[in-house]
Amino acid sequence: MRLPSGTYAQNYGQDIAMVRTRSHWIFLAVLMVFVFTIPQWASNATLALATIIGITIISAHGLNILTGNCGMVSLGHSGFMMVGGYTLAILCRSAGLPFWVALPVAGLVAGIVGIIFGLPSLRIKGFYLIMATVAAYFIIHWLVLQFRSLTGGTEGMPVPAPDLFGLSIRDKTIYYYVVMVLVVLATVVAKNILRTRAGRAFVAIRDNDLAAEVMGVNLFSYRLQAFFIGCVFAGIAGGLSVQYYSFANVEQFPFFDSVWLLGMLIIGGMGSVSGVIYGVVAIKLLQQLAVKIGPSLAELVNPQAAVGLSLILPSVAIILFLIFAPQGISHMWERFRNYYQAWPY
Amino acid sequence: MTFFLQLFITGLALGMMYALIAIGFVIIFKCSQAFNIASGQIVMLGAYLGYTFLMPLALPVWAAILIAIAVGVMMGLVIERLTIRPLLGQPPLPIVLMTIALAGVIDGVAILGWGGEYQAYHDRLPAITLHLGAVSVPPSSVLALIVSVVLVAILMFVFRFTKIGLAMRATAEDEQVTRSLGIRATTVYALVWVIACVVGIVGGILLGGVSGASPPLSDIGLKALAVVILGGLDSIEGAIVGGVILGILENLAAGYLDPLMPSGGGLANVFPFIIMLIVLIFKPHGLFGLKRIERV
Amino acid sequence: MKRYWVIGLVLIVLLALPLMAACGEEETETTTTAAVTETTAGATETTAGATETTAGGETPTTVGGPVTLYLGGTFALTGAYAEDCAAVLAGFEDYTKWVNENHILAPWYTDRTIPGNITFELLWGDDALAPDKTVTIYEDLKSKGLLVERISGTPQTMALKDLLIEDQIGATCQTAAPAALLPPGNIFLKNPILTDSLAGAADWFLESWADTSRKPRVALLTADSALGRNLDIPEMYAYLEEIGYEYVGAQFVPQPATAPPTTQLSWLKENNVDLTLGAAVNPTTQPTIKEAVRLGMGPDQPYKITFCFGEPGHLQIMVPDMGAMANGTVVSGDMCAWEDKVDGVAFANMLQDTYRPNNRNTNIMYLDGIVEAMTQVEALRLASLETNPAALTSVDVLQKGFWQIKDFNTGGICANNLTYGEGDPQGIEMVRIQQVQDGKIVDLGSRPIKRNILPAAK
Amino acid sequence: MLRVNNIEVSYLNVIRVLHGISLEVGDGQIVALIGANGGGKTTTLKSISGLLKVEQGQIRSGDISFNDKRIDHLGPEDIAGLGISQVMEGRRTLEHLTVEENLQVGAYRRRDRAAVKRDLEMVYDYFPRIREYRKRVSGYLSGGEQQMLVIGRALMADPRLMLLDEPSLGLAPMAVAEIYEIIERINQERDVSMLVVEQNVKAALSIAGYGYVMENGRIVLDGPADRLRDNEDVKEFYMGISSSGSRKNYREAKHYRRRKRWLS
Amino acid sequence: MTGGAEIGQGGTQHTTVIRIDDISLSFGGVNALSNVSLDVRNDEILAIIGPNGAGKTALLNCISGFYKPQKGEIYFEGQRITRQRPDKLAKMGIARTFQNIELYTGLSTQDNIMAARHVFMKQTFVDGAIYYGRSRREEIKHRRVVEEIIDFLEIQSIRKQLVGGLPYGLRKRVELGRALALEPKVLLLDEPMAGMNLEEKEDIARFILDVYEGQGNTYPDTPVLRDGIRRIILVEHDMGVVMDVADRIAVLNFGRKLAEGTPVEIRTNPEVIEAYLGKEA
Repeated sequence: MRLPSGTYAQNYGQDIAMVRTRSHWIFLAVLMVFVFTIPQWASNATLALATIIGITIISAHGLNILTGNCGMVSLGHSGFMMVGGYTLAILCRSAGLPFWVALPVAGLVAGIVGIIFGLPSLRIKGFYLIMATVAAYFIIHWLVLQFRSLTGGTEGMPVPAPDLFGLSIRDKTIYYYVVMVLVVLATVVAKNILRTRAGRAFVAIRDNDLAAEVMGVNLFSYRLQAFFIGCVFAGIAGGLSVQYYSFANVEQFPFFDSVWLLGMLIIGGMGSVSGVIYGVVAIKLLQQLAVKIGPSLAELVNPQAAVGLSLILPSVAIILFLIFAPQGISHMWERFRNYYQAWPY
Repeated sequence: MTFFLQLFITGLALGMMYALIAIGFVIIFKCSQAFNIASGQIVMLGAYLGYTFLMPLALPVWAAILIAIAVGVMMGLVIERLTIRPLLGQPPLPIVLMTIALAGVIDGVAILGWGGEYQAYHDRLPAITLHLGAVSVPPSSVLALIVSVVLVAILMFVFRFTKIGLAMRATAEDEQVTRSLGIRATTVYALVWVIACVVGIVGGILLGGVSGASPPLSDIGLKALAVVILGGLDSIEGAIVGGVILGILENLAAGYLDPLMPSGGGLANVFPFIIMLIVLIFKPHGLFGLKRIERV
Repeated sequence: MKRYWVIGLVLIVLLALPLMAACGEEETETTTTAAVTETTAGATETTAGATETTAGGETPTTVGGPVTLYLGGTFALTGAYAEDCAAVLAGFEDYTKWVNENHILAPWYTDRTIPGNITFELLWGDDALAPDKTVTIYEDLKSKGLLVERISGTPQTMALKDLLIEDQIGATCQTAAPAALLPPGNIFLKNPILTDSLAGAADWFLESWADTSRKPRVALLTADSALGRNLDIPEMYAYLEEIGYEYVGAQFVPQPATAPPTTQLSWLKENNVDLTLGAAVNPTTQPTIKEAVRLGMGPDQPYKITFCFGEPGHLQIMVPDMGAMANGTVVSGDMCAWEDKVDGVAFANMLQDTYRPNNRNTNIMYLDGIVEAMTQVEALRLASLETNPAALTSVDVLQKGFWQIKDFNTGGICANNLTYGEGDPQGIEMVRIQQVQDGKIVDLGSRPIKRNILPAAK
Repeated sequence: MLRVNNIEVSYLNVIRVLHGISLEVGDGQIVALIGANGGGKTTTLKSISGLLKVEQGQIRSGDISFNDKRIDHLGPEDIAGLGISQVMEGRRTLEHLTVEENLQVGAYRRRDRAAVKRDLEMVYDYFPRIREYRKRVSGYLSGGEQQMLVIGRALMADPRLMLLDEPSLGLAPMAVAEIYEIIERINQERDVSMLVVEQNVKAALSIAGYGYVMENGRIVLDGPADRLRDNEDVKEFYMGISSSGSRKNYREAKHYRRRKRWLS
Repeated sequence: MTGGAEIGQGGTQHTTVIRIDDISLSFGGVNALSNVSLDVRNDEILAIIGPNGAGKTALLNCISGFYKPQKGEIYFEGQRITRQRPDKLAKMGIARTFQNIELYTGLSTQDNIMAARHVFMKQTFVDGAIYYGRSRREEIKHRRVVEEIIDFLEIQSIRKQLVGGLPYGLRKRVELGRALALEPKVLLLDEPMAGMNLEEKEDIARFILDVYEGQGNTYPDTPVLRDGIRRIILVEHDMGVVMDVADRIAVLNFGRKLAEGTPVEIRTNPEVIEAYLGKEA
């Protein structure tokens, strides 16, 4: 990150602070106000979209740690979300645990499952690892259907509405706030993890696993840790999503969602925490655009135009980014800002 | 015993289908080190093309196949030019991501073009049924068998004995060297994509004759990836052997293990992935894949 | 430098697209906010204004003032049920046009008129079988003033179920999943749930079972999908055993069938199964039947076995696709056939002649669309008899509309007249059994449904 | 015949590698380009042969012409077609192909089968050792044999100019001598111009007629080979210990920066 | 087996730190190392020289744990380390650089060096995620060391730049800094001066000697800079550097140890001259 001139750090504590300049603070404050006032002025549909974007951001943070920072591309992320979702559903419904207890447990369970499927990462990487995560998704999917006494099989299972100090979280507005608080938390945690010991080890592994090993990074342990952290985020997102629909079903976590999550990272910028947010918003809005203009194309093409477009638009965006701006929006933004700060030079 | 044989033979036939799709993947990987995740989507598109040519247009089968090959050639060229060539020289990962996005585009196109509806053309392909004692082989599988044998023979011939085959093998070894010697690597890449698309589309027409055309058909591409992992990423022989092994195992599992499962099983859909995971852990380079030494 | 141009262009396009999307949304947003802020001024006539509940409640609208009521909901136009849903949508579209022109509920309901000041408009969105899209579409349509809803597949049903109860919105539904009825909510079914309809088929088969020396052996042969697996529950096995079957097991055909389901069929043969019950959609049924014929399995084949499927819609696609090859296949459900001489089919044909003479929709689910649209209109009509139509709320439509629909004649499209009520969302009483004979669909008569298979669905 | 005119090269638009390189190779001449690793010698060769574009490098300014035809915008395949053949660093044989197939790849663009056959014999005559292994997979050849094979492969394209990148790299001193002897023979008998990039300055200057010294992306010295051989700086910096005596001791290097002689 | 005291070449008492005992290594039939034995002692800079492909890097890779020799053993301070994982060895105190710079291209100079401090950090994710209290203090503590290393290597100006875009010479320095940050007991340098001009070579030589000697209280927070690393293994091509800097030289050729001894001995060894230096040398 380049800082504008006139910003000095007088001790190391200042130098490692997350927010450094006044404009940075203002920007953050405006963003927070915007995010937290959405329910006041937006329609229910916008609110629903914002909630879903929030949940996706949490999940994408996890994938970003795993893929963007540790370099292990996963196409099984929606499988791990499924684990979290079902864990929450089972805990809330069958064990009667409160939502607040079940949500972290959902994250942990997803993390542990992530570790199990991350085990092959000791021996394989790159494309082979992608394949292992594909296998993970389908195996999880199948297991969920198999243990129907626990999961309700294909029918899925309803989840009771949680109470928060007497307020029903089923209320979409309150739930939106819950999700957004978690999004902010997840963003801070993701950012912090990346600038400390574990995060540096992850990037070291991504950039140069041989050197990392020689420098004392335990590859095996850190790869599994990356899987664990990434999947904890996925599990929490899965739990939130299940709670949002008050229902758990395997079809809420389709395989292609993992692809979109990856696409969000590409568009936002692999490895960048703020990029995650840009990417998620961009793809979700593109999909929303497809749903919007789809019906008007229905007459011209066919009634399914919306679905076709909601596949084509984000995919084409991903392709264009891969070709023309492989470092994503966050990098473009950075360059624009550098240019702007250096203006008129 | 008949039951077992039936499962075995059907598995063999299914495996040939897998092998056909896997070959397309292997050719691309071998020559350009690119992983084509969209191979299933190409197959799915092939099935829809088969439907269009055979049902609404009611073309004879040979004409349909010929036009489909022409479409495959076009498609290969377009895909290579628009999506793969801009990434030339980059590490393999962006290309994987590119083909994933490509999968999304092809899925979308199929939905825009055919409405994502189920379309069948069961009775248009020739029905050759083989009877081996009490066991009968499904006609589509016999066709797949014939097509893949012919294809492999052609490919082997091209690879071994023609000039372009030499160029392909050379490019597979070292792109820079071959380019510096005046061989157009881009031509070779375009060619491998053309081959892969043609194989995929022809495979799709055959497959569509069995299952009909519908967007979820592209899932078979993921199963073919399991085949490729089992056989070894860069081995055509591996693709065939892996396909057959996986087809048989999948079928045996569905026949013998499914009834033992608490809720009905449905192992057929997940078995290739279980095998893939096992292979990845214990023998990541597959049965026939080359193992490359990593040097510091 | 060229590179930057391209990057810039991509950026502009990418920014522009979401902005366009946001603008599209903006319109409705501004209207809602406008309506809320200007309540005192008396909610000016925006397109949605009249139906906006908060605004409408305080607006003194004259009885004769023009009112727009909405119908529709979410449709899954992709995936396994794509064709079915597209046909349902066509039915909705045509019926809406017709009702606006004729102001009566149906040709056979000339007494049920719709006031001239009410116009109906169809609102819909394509959820692509994705529950998250279902929810956003639902919220979107609700904010536009939709007081009723319709749902396509099982996961979508489940995603909306609680919302519907909370918002007190009644919904019609094409699903046949048992889960829709557990516990009874606001989702109104007009066809029997899957277990019920296949139980009807099991009854039918048992009646014709002549061999007294042994019990008939039954197995589930079904699609490996949410719909198919809905059937595979212990209550179903128990019921089959109870009425005199020997239950053998279940086999799943991968969906889509990337290879003929030879394995599954061989397993049936190996276990001497006489009857299979299952839900299947076209991508799995057609290869299954075709392969069964090739293996010599079927009622008229060397190996005697009857295949029975519980999804009413797809027989109408299967028969044109397969012709006599599908002979002997039994489908239990409640939809009549295009060939049936009933008022409903005549009405449907008339609609198609009028609105789509050149591209007739031959899918049987077109009839379903008419029935669902009619049910929604009837609920709105009943409710507006009690309340000022401009001030209708979804609660009114649910309580004064849906719950009051009794003995509702669908023109013979459904097996019997539909009756709904509070806690009784399943309107159907009969299962219709149909069989393919000589490439034609033949009605084998109806049987009462068994509401006692699923404990909570009574 | 080859004229490189003030080229600047950068990778990925940011990393500048060459800062204005000019050099010339005359007809039938052997020119040596010497200098330390990472100095930009290989990049210079790749800019000439067009391989730079394959590696996301770019010529930012300046031009390259071959027989008075500009070639800096051409792709590597077209440049090869004009008769420029590059022997890349590190003996890059096509390992799974046989020796003869390797040589045939070299002649891929040529249509005249008879001439190709003749040249094949010619290559085997230059390198009798690889004739024995013609049906063997080239990955099993020894280092020296592989170097011969890649030179032979480049020769199969019937080039007018050969670009040799570190032909001595990693070879035993004996093998180096042999390779250089053959390079010189090829130059004389086939009238092929050569541009040799070398770290082994002694070997390179022994056959070259003219030499350029490169450092940090710049040409810092050039002249006829015999004059370079006698140059103090070249002796000191590139011929290693051979000119010991007046050499500085690294142990005595000071903490402050030392100014380089030839830039002053 | 323990590293016992031995009499060194110069007659002074040296302790063996690393003992390489008769190791052999081959890849697919090609012998990279055959029966190499070598001792690394206290208070010396040991240089390993030899032509390309002689097995110098392979030997280094064996010591740092990348390659597992098929035969023979390696001992570090008396402990057998032949089959240890590289990261364990790093924690035991063996740090190295690479021939072709292997930096973390996506991190800044400062973070590259900080990443090596990793082994000394005690924070867990939870600490890291909160970034307050313990983990913040720890970050700052290690940051001090990193800054001293940056200062020592004179790379202050590129502290926050991504290393991917740095010039070659600076990247080499960052890599050296990263190895130093591990506070190793033994430093392995694989061709630290490859591809450098004289000036840069002198700089690096100076840095190596400074590290060896220690800088005392100029760098109070970094023990390695304060006290020096008294065992350095240097794999190098440039004879001039090697002759000047090293205390002892081992010559490898075709995977075998050709000779071992002081620079003077090596320079006059006829075998070495024959195989490597060339006759005129």
